[in-house]
Amino acid sequence: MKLRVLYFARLRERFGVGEETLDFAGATAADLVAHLQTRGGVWAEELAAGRAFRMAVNQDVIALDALLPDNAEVAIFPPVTGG
Amino acid sequence: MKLRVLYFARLRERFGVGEETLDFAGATAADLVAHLQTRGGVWAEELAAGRAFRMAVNQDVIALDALLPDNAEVAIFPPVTGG
Amino acid sequence: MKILVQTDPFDLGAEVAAMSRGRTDIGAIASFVGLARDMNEGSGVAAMTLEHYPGMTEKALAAVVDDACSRWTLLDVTVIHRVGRLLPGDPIVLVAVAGSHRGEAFDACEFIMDYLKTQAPFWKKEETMEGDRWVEARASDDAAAARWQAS
Amino acid sequence: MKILVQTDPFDLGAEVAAMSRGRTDIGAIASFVGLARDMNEGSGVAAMTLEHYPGMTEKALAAVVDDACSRWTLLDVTVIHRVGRLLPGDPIVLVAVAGSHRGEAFDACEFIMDYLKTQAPFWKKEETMEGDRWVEARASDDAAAARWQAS
Repeated sequence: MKLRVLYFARLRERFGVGEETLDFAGATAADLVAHLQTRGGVWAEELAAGRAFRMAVNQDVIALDALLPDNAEVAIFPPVTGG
Repeated sequence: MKLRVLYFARLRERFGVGEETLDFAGATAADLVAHLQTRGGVWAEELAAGRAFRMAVNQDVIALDALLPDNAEVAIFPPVTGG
Repeated sequence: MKILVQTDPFDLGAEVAAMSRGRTDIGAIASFVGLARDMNEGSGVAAMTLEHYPGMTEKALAAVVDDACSRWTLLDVTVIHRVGRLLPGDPIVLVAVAGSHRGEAFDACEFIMDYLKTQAPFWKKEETMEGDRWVEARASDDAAAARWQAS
Repeated sequence: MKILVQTDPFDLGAEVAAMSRGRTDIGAIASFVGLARDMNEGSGVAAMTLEHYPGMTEKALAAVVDDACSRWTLLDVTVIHRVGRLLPGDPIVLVAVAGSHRGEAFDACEFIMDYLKTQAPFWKKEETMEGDRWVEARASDDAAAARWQAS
Protein backbone atom coordinates (compact mmCIF):
# COMPACT_ATOMS: atom_id res chain seq x y z
CA MET A 1 0.00 0.00 0.00
CA LYS A 2 0.97 3.62 -0.38
CA LEU A 3 1.31 5.77 2.75
CA ARG A 4 2.03 9.43 3.36
CA VAL A 5 4.04 9.63 6.57
CA LEU A 6 4.47 12.86 8.55
CA TYR A 7 6.91 13.57 11.39
CA PHE A 8 6.62 16.41 13.87
CA ALA A 9 8.65 18.37 16.40
CA ARG A 10 11.67 16.56 17.87
CA LEU A 11 11.16 13.52 15.63
CA ARG A 12 10.98 15.68 12.49
CA GLU A 13 14.26 17.30 13.50
CA ARG A 14 16.03 14.09 14.45
CA PHE A 15 14.91 12.23 11.33
CA GLY A 16 15.68 15.26 9.18
CA VAL A 17 12.42 14.81 7.28
CA GLY A 18 8.93 16.23 7.78
CA GLU A 19 7.05 14.16 5.25
CA GLU A 20 7.64 11.20 2.94
CA THR A 21 5.65 8.85 0.73
CA LEU A 22 6.21 5.12 1.28
CA ASP A 23 5.35 1.92 -0.53
CA PHE A 24 4.68 -0.36 2.38
CA ALA A 25 4.08 -4.12 2.49
CA GLY A 26 2.83 -4.44 6.09
CA ALA A 27 -0.64 -4.12 7.61
CA THR A 28 -0.52 -2.40 10.99
CA ALA A 29 1.04 0.66 12.61
CA ALA A 30 3.42 -1.70 14.41
CA ASP A 31 4.53 -3.11 11.04
CA LEU A 32 5.29 0.43 9.85
CA VAL A 33 7.30 1.17 12.98
CA ALA A 34 9.27 -2.09 12.50
CA HIS A 35 9.92 -1.12 8.89
CA LEU A 36 11.20 2.34 9.87
CA GLN A 37 13.40 0.84 12.61
CA THR A 38 15.26 -1.16 9.94
CA ARG A 39 16.67 2.16 8.70
CA GLY A 40 18.88 2.08 11.80
CA GLY A 41 20.52 5.14 13.41
CA VAL A 42 18.10 7.72 14.80
CA TRP A 43 15.17 5.71 13.38
CA ALA A 44 16.03 2.62 15.39
CA GLU A 45 16.78 4.76 18.42
CA GLU A 46 13.69 7.00 18.48
CA LEU A 47 11.21 4.27 17.53
CA ALA A 48 12.62 1.61 19.89
CA ALA A 49 10.16 -0.23 22.13
CA GLY A 50 9.46 1.81 25.25
CA ARG A 51 10.18 5.18 23.63
CA ALA A 52 7.38 7.69 24.04
CA PHE A 53 5.99 8.46 20.60
CA ARG A 54 2.42 8.72 19.35
CA MET A 55 0.85 7.83 16.01
CA ALA A 56 -2.18 9.12 14.16
CA VAL A 57 -3.88 7.71 11.08
CA ASN A 58 -5.86 10.14 9.00
CA GLN A 59 -5.54 12.61 11.89
CA ASP A 60 -6.93 10.34 14.61
CA VAL A 61 -4.63 8.98 17.31
CA ILE A 62 -4.33 5.20 17.02
CA ALA A 63 -2.66 2.32 18.85
CA LEU A 64 0.17 0.20 17.42
CA ASP A 65 -2.14 -2.68 16.50
CA ALA A 66 -4.33 -0.46 14.30
CA LEU A 67 -4.64 -1.45 10.65
CA LEU A 68 -3.40 1.11 8.12
CA PRO A 69 -5.76 1.80 5.22
CA ASP A 70 -4.29 2.28 1.74
CA ASN A 71 -3.34 5.89 0.99
CA ALA A 72 -3.51 6.73 4.69
CA GLU A 73 -1.92 9.85 6.14
CA VAL A 74 0.15 8.48 9.02
CA ALA A 75 1.80 10.78 11.56
CA ILE A 76 4.46 9.95 14.13
CA PHE A 77 5.19 12.51 16.85
CA PRO A 78 6.30 13.02 20.47
CA PRO A 79 3.73 13.39 23.30
CA VAL A 80 2.06 16.77 22.85
CA THR A 81 3.05 19.85 24.87
CA GLY A 82 0.75 22.70 23.81
CA GLY A 83 -1.50 24.97 25.84
CA MET B 1 -24.44 52.98 74.53
CA LYS B 2 -24.95 54.73 71.25
CA LEU B 3 -25.30 52.66 68.09
CA ARG B 4 -25.65 53.50 64.44
CA VAL B 5 -27.88 50.83 62.91
CA LEU B 6 -28.08 50.21 59.15
CA TYR B 7 -30.66 48.14 57.26
CA PHE B 8 -30.23 46.83 53.73
CA ALA B 9 -32.22 45.42 50.82
CA ARG B 10 -35.54 43.80 51.70
CA LEU B 11 -35.21 44.73 55.39
CA ARG B 12 -34.53 48.36 54.55
CA GLU B 13 -37.65 48.42 52.40
CA ARG B 14 -39.88 46.62 54.90
CA PHE B 15 -38.73 48.71 57.87
CA GLY B 16 -38.94 51.88 55.79
CA VAL B 17 -35.58 53.06 57.17
CA GLY B 18 -32.01 52.66 55.94
CA GLU B 19 -30.20 54.04 58.96
CA GLU B 20 -30.93 55.20 62.50
CA THR B 21 -29.07 56.16 65.65
CA LEU B 22 -30.11 54.40 68.87
CA ASP B 23 -29.50 54.81 72.58
CA PHE B 24 -29.34 51.21 73.65
CA ALA B 25 -29.23 49.69 77.15
CA GLY B 26 -28.32 46.08 76.19
CA ALA B 27 -24.98 44.40 75.61
CA THR B 28 -25.20 41.86 72.77
CA ALA B 29 -26.49 41.66 69.21
CA ALA B 30 -29.30 39.44 70.54
CA ASP B 31 -30.27 42.19 72.99
CA LEU B 32 -30.49 44.67 70.11
CA VAL B 33 -32.67 42.27 68.11
CA ALA B 34 -34.96 41.79 71.14
CA HIS B 35 -35.18 45.56 71.53
CA LEU B 36 -36.11 46.05 67.86
CA GLN B 37 -38.71 43.26 68.06
CA THR B 38 -40.58 45.23 70.75
CA ARG B 39 -41.44 47.75 68.03
CA GLY B 40 -43.93 45.12 66.79
CA GLY B 41 -45.31 44.90 63.23
CA VAL B 42 -42.73 44.26 60.53
CA TRP B 43 -39.95 44.50 63.14
CA ALA B 44 -41.34 41.63 65.19
CA GLU B 45 -42.08 39.68 62.02
CA GLU B 46 -38.77 40.06 60.18
CA LEU B 47 -36.56 39.64 63.25
CA ALA B 48 -38.49 36.69 64.73
CA ALA B 49 -36.47 33.65 65.80
CA GLY B 50 -35.79 31.42 62.84
CA ARG B 51 -35.94 34.21 60.23
CA ALA B 52 -32.90 34.38 57.98
CA PHE B 53 -31.14 37.67 58.64
CA ARG B 54 -27.47 38.47 59.16
CA MET B 55 -25.73 41.05 61.34
CA ALA B 56 -22.42 42.86 61.05
CA VAL B 57 -20.64 45.00 63.65
CA ASN B 58 -18.21 47.55 62.32
CA GLN B 59 -18.47 45.80 58.95
CA ASP B 60 -17.62 42.30 60.15
CA VAL B 61 -20.29 39.60 60.21
CA ILE B 62 -21.02 38.54 63.82
CA ALA B 63 -23.18 36.03 65.67
CA LEU B 64 -26.11 36.95 67.94
CA ASP B 65 -24.10 36.48 71.12
CA ALA B 66 -21.47 39.03 70.05
CA LEU B 67 -20.97 42.03 72.35
CA LEU B 68 -21.68 45.43 70.82
CA PRO B 69 -19.01 48.09 71.44
CA ASP B 70 -20.12 51.66 72.16
CA ASN B 71 -20.55 53.75 68.99
CA ALA B 72 -20.59 50.62 66.88
CA GLU B 73 -21.92 50.57 63.34
CA VAL B 74 -24.38 47.68 63.38
CA ALA B 75 -25.94 46.37 60.17
CA ILE B 76 -28.91 44.00 59.78
CA PHE B 77 -29.54 42.49 56.36
CA PRO B 78 -30.88 39.46 54.46
CA PRO B 79 -28.54 36.68 53.27
CA VAL B 80 -26.44 38.08 50.43
CA THR B 81 -27.22 37.44 46.76
CA GLY B 82 -24.51 39.14 44.69
CA GLY B 83 -22.19 37.81 42.03
CA MET C 1 -4.50 43.11 43.94
CA LYS C 2 -7.37 45.25 42.67
CA ILE C 3 -10.85 45.34 44.16
CA LEU C 4 -13.51 47.69 42.82
CA VAL C 5 -17.22 48.24 43.34
CA GLN C 6 -18.62 50.44 40.60
CA THR C 7 -21.69 51.29 38.53
CA ASP C 8 -19.72 51.47 35.27
CA PRO C 9 -19.11 48.47 33.01
CA PHE C 10 -15.68 46.82 33.16
CA ASP C 11 -13.37 45.76 30.33
CA LEU C 12 -12.33 42.13 30.76
CA GLY C 13 -9.62 42.30 28.10
CA ALA C 14 -8.08 45.45 29.56
CA GLU C 15 -8.17 44.11 33.12
CA VAL C 16 -6.52 40.82 32.20
CA ALA C 17 -3.95 42.56 29.97
CA ALA C 18 -3.10 44.91 32.86
CA MET C 19 -2.36 41.93 35.11
CA SER C 20 0.29 40.51 32.79
CA ARG C 21 1.71 43.75 31.38
CA GLY C 22 5.45 44.01 31.91
CA ARG C 23 5.56 40.60 33.62
CA THR C 24 6.97 37.35 32.31
CA ASP C 25 6.36 35.12 35.34
CA ILE C 26 2.61 34.58 34.82
CA GLY C 27 1.72 31.33 33.08
CA ALA C 28 -2.04 31.30 33.63
CA ILE C 29 -4.90 33.74 34.08
CA ALA C 30 -8.30 32.25 34.91
CA SER C 31 -11.18 34.66 34.77
CA PHE C 32 -14.90 34.72 35.27
CA VAL C 33 -17.64 37.08 34.18
CA GLY C 34 -21.13 36.80 35.65
CA LEU C 35 -23.94 38.28 33.56
CA ALA C 36 -27.52 39.32 34.18
CA ARG C 37 -29.94 36.77 32.68
CA ASP C 38 -33.44 37.34 31.36
CA MET C 39 -34.86 34.43 33.38
CA ASN C 40 -34.64 33.41 37.03
CA GLU C 41 -36.73 30.81 38.85
CA GLY C 42 -39.08 30.54 35.90
CA SER C 43 -39.92 34.25 35.58
CA GLY C 44 -38.80 36.70 32.92
CA VAL C 45 -36.52 39.38 34.36
CA ALA C 46 -36.64 42.79 32.67
CA ALA C 47 -33.88 44.34 34.81
CA MET C 48 -32.20 44.05 38.17
CA THR C 49 -30.83 46.48 40.72
CA LEU C 50 -27.82 45.58 42.85
CA GLU C 51 -27.62 47.15 46.30
CA HIS C 52 -24.54 46.85 48.50
CA TYR C 53 -23.11 47.96 51.86
CA PRO C 54 -20.44 50.55 51.00
CA GLY C 55 -17.33 50.07 53.10
CA MET C 56 -18.14 46.54 54.24
CA THR C 57 -18.34 45.34 50.62
CA GLU C 58 -14.74 46.23 49.83
CA LYS C 59 -13.64 44.79 53.18
CA ALA C 60 -15.49 41.53 52.59
CA LEU C 61 -14.09 41.18 49.05
CA ALA C 62 -10.56 41.84 50.32
CA ALA C 63 -11.04 39.17 52.99
CA VAL C 64 -12.14 36.63 50.35
CA VAL C 65 -9.12 37.48 48.18
CA ASP C 66 -6.79 37.24 51.21
CA ASP C 67 -8.25 33.85 52.00
CA ALA C 68 -7.57 32.71 48.41
CA CYS C 69 -3.99 34.06 48.65
CA SER C 70 -3.41 32.02 51.80
CA ARG C 71 -4.62 28.84 50.10
CA TRP C 72 -2.81 29.19 46.76
CA THR C 73 0.32 30.91 45.46
CA LEU C 74 -1.21 33.66 43.34
CA LEU C 75 0.57 36.37 41.37
CA ASP C 76 -2.33 38.83 41.05
CA VAL C 77 -6.08 39.05 41.60
CA THR C 78 -8.69 41.47 40.22
CA VAL C 79 -12.28 41.61 41.45
CA ILE C 80 -14.79 44.12 40.05
CA HIS C 81 -18.44 44.04 41.07
CA ARG C 82 -21.04 46.35 39.61
CA VAL C 83 -23.94 47.89 41.52
CA GLY C 84 -27.01 49.82 40.40
CA ARG C 85 -29.52 48.91 37.70
CA LEU C 86 -28.48 46.32 35.10
CA LEU C 87 -30.26 44.84 32.10
CA PRO C 88 -30.20 41.21 30.88
CA GLY C 89 -26.90 40.58 29.10
CA ASP C 90 -25.04 43.16 31.20
CA PRO C 91 -21.89 41.92 32.97
CA ILE C 92 -22.23 42.00 36.78
CA VAL C 93 -18.99 40.68 38.21
CA LEU C 94 -15.43 40.01 37.07
CA VAL C 95 -12.91 37.83 38.90
CA ALA C 96 -9.47 37.27 37.35
CA VAL C 97 -6.63 35.33 38.97
CA ALA C 98 -3.05 35.14 37.71
CA GLY C 99 -0.72 32.32 38.73
CA SER C 100 2.33 30.43 37.56
CA HIS C 101 0.23 27.40 36.61
CA ARG C 102 -3.35 26.82 35.58
CA GLY C 103 -4.57 24.56 38.39
CA GLU C 104 -4.16 27.14 41.13
CA ALA C 105 -5.55 29.96 38.95
CA PHE C 106 -8.71 27.97 38.15
CA ASP C 107 -9.24 26.84 41.74
CA ALA C 108 -8.68 30.30 43.23
CA CYS C 109 -10.97 31.98 40.68
CA GLU C 110 -13.82 29.59 41.42
CA PHE C 111 -13.17 29.82 45.17
CA ILE C 112 -13.37 33.63 45.07
CA MET C 113 -16.66 33.50 43.14
CA ASP C 114 -18.15 30.93 45.52
CA TYR C 115 -17.14 32.94 48.59
CA LEU C 116 -18.13 36.28 47.06
CA LYS C 117 -21.62 34.84 46.49
CA THR C 118 -22.05 33.97 50.16
CA GLN C 119 -19.83 36.52 51.97
CA ALA C 120 -19.98 39.88 50.19
CA PRO C 121 -22.89 42.19 51.05
CA PHE C 122 -24.65 42.55 47.70
CA TRP C 123 -28.37 42.09 47.17
CA LYS C 124 -30.24 41.72 43.88
CA LYS C 125 -33.73 43.00 43.24
CA GLU C 126 -35.38 41.81 40.03
CA GLU C 127 -38.04 43.54 37.95
CA THR C 128 -40.45 40.88 36.66
CA MET C 129 -43.90 40.82 35.06
CA GLU C 130 -45.27 39.89 38.48
CA GLY C 131 -43.61 42.93 40.08
CA ASP C 132 -40.32 43.60 41.81
CA ARG C 133 -38.80 40.94 44.04
CA TRP C 134 -35.66 40.49 46.09
CA VAL C 135 -33.66 37.46 45.03
CA GLU C 136 -33.51 34.80 47.75
CA ALA C 137 -30.18 33.26 48.76
CA ARG C 138 -29.66 29.83 47.20
CA ALA C 139 -28.80 26.65 49.07
CA SER C 140 -26.67 25.70 46.02
CA ASP C 141 -24.45 28.74 46.63
CA ASP C 142 -23.97 27.78 50.27
CA ALA C 143 -23.08 24.26 49.13
CA ALA C 144 -20.60 25.59 46.55
CA ALA C 145 -18.84 27.65 49.22
CA ALA C 146 -18.92 24.83 51.79
CA ARG C 147 -17.06 22.35 49.57
CA TRP C 148 -13.85 24.45 49.90
CA GLN C 149 -13.84 23.80 53.64
CA ALA C 150 -13.54 20.04 53.25
CA SER C 151 -10.47 20.21 51.01
CA MET D 1 -18.50 27.20 18.79
CA LYS D 2 -15.32 28.83 17.50
CA ILE D 3 -11.97 27.06 17.16
CA LEU D 4 -8.95 28.83 15.70
CA VAL D 5 -5.25 28.09 15.30
CA GLN D 6 -3.38 31.24 14.39
CA THR D 7 -0.08 33.10 14.64
CA ASP D 8 -1.73 36.41 15.51
CA PRO D 9 -2.53 37.50 19.05
CA PHE D 10 -6.13 37.19 20.23
CA ASP D 11 -8.30 39.68 22.07
CA LEU D 12 -9.82 38.11 25.20
CA GLY D 13 -12.26 40.97 25.80
CA ALA D 14 -13.52 40.95 22.22
CA GLU D 15 -13.88 37.15 22.16
CA VAL D 16 -15.84 37.02 25.41
CA ALA D 17 -17.98 40.02 24.40
CA ALA D 18 -18.79 38.30 21.10
CA MET D 19 -20.07 35.23 22.96
CA SER D 20 -22.66 37.18 24.93
CA ARG D 21 -23.56 39.82 22.32
CA GLY D 22 -27.29 39.88 21.59
CA ARG D 23 -27.95 37.09 24.10
CA THR D 24 -29.62 37.30 27.48
CA ASP D 25 -29.53 33.63 28.47
CA ILE D 26 -25.85 33.46 29.45
CA GLY D 27 -25.20 33.80 33.19
CA ALA D 28 -21.54 32.83 33.32
CA ILE D 29 -18.45 32.94 31.12
CA ALA D 30 -15.35 31.23 32.48
CA SER D 31 -12.20 31.88 30.54
CA PHE D 32 -8.55 30.97 30.61
CA VAL D 33 -5.46 32.51 29.05
CA GLY D 34 -2.16 30.63 29.06
CA LEU D 35 0.97 32.77 28.69
CA ALA D 36 4.58 32.12 27.80
CA ARG D 37 6.79 32.30 30.91
CA ASP D 38 10.44 33.32 31.16
CA MET D 39 11.32 30.23 33.23
CA ASN D 40 10.68 26.51 32.81
CA GLU D 41 12.27 23.64 34.70
CA GLY D 42 14.82 25.98 36.24
CA SER D 43 16.11 27.51 32.99
CA GLY D 44 15.54 30.98 31.61
CA VAL D 45 13.49 30.90 28.42
CA ALA D 46 14.15 33.69 25.91
CA ALA D 47 11.45 32.61 23.44
CA MET D 48 9.47 29.57 22.34
CA THR D 49 8.19 28.26 19.04
CA LEU D 50 4.94 26.34 18.81
CA GLU D 51 4.66 23.72 16.07
CA HIS D 52 1.41 21.94 15.29
CA TYR D 53 -0.16 19.41 12.92
CA PRO D 54 -2.39 21.44 10.60
CA GLY D 55 -5.70 19.70 10.02
CA MET D 56 -5.43 17.29 12.93
CA THR D 57 -5.08 20.18 15.38
CA GLU D 58 -8.47 21.66 14.54
CA LYS D 59 -10.02 18.18 14.55
CA ALA D 60 -8.52 17.34 17.95
CA LEU D 61 -9.66 20.66 19.45
CA ALA D 62 -13.19 20.15 18.07
CA ALA D 63 -13.26 16.66 19.59
CA VAL D 64 -12.28 18.06 23.01
CA VAL D 65 -14.98 20.73 22.78
CA ASP D 66 -17.57 18.13 21.68
CA ASP D 67 -16.60 15.99 24.65
CA ALA D 68 -17.13 18.99 26.96
CA CYS D 69 -20.52 19.70 25.35
CA SER D 70 -21.58 16.11 26.01
CA ARG D 71 -20.62 16.41 29.70
CA TRP D 72 -22.12 19.83 30.46
CA THR D 73 -24.89 22.02 29.09
CA LEU D 74 -22.88 24.79 27.46
CA LEU D 75 -24.15 27.81 25.53
CA ASP D 76 -20.96 28.63 23.62
CA VAL D 77 -17.26 27.75 23.53
CA THR D 78 -14.28 29.57 22.01
CA VAL D 79 -10.79 28.05 21.72
CA ILE D 80 -7.90 29.94 20.13
CA HIS D 81 -4.37 28.53 20.13
CA ARG D 82 -1.41 30.41 18.74
CA VAL D 83 1.50 28.84 16.85
CA GLY D 84 4.87 30.20 15.74
CA ARG D 85 7.47 32.08 17.78
CA LEU D 86 6.32 33.67 21.05
CA LEU D 87 8.13 35.72 23.71
CA PRO D 88 7.74 35.53 27.49
CA GLY D 89 4.55 37.35 28.45
CA ASP D 90 2.86 36.57 25.14
CA PRO D 91 -0.56 34.87 25.36
CA ILE D 92 -0.52 31.32 23.92
CA VAL D 93 -4.01 29.92 24.33
CA LEU D 94 -7.52 31.16 25.09
CA VAL D 95 -10.44 28.99 26.20
CA ALA D 96 -13.77 30.63 27.03
CA VAL D 97 -16.96 28.77 27.98
CA ALA D 98 -20.43 30.30 28.33
CA GLY D 99 -23.14 28.64 30.38
CA SER D 100 -26.28 29.41 32.30
CA HIS D 101 -24.51 28.94 35.63
CA ARG D 102 -20.94 29.25 36.85
CA GLY D 103 -20.25 25.69 38.01
CA GLU D 104 -20.55 24.13 34.56
CA ALA D 105 -18.67 27.01 32.88
CA PHE D 106 -15.72 26.65 35.27
CA ASP D 107 -15.62 22.85 35.02
CA ALA D 108 -15.88 22.77 31.23
CA CYS D 109 -13.21 25.47 30.81
CA GLU D 110 -10.72 23.58 32.99
CA PHE D 111 -11.65 20.27 31.32
CA ILE D 112 -10.99 21.71 27.85
CA MET D 113 -7.58 23.06 28.96
CA ASP D 114 -6.63 19.74 30.58
CA TYR D 115 -7.62 17.75 27.50
CA LEU D 116 -6.11 20.24 25.05
CA LYS D 117 -2.79 19.84 26.89
CA THR D 118 -2.77 16.08 26.37
CA GLN D 119 -4.81 15.59 23.15
CA ALA D 120 -4.10 18.42 20.73
CA PRO D 121 -1.00 18.10 18.51
CA PHE D 122 1.05 21.11 19.58
CA TRP D 123 4.72 21.00 20.51
CA LYS D 124 6.80 23.69 22.22
CA LYS D 125 10.46 24.32 21.56
CA GLU D 126 12.21 26.66 23.99
CA GLU D 127 15.21 28.89 23.39
CA THR D 128 17.37 28.85 26.52
CA MET D 129 20.91 29.91 27.46
CA GLU D 130 21.87 26.24 27.17
CA GLY D 131 20.47 26.05 23.62
CA ASP D 132 17.15 25.09 22.08
CA ARG D 133 15.16 22.24 23.60
CA TRP D 134 11.82 20.55 22.99
CA VAL D 135 9.56 20.70 26.03
CA GLU D 136 8.87 17.23 27.45
CA ALA D 137 5.31 16.14 28.22
CA ARG D 138 4.49 16.39 31.92
CA ALA D 139 3.08 13.62 34.08
CA SER D 140 1.11 16.35 35.91
CA ASP D 141 -0.75 17.16 32.69
CA ASP D 142 -1.64 13.50 32.19
CA ALA D 143 -2.86 13.39 35.78
CA ALA D 144 -4.94 16.56 35.30
CA ALA D 145 -6.66 15.06 32.26
CA ALA D 146 -7.13 11.65 33.90
CA ARG D 147 -9.09 13.00 36.86
CA TRP D 148 -12.02 13.86 34.55
CA GLN D 149 -12.42 10.17 33.73
CA ALA D 150 -13.15 9.20 37.32
CA SER D 151 -15.99 11.70 37.74
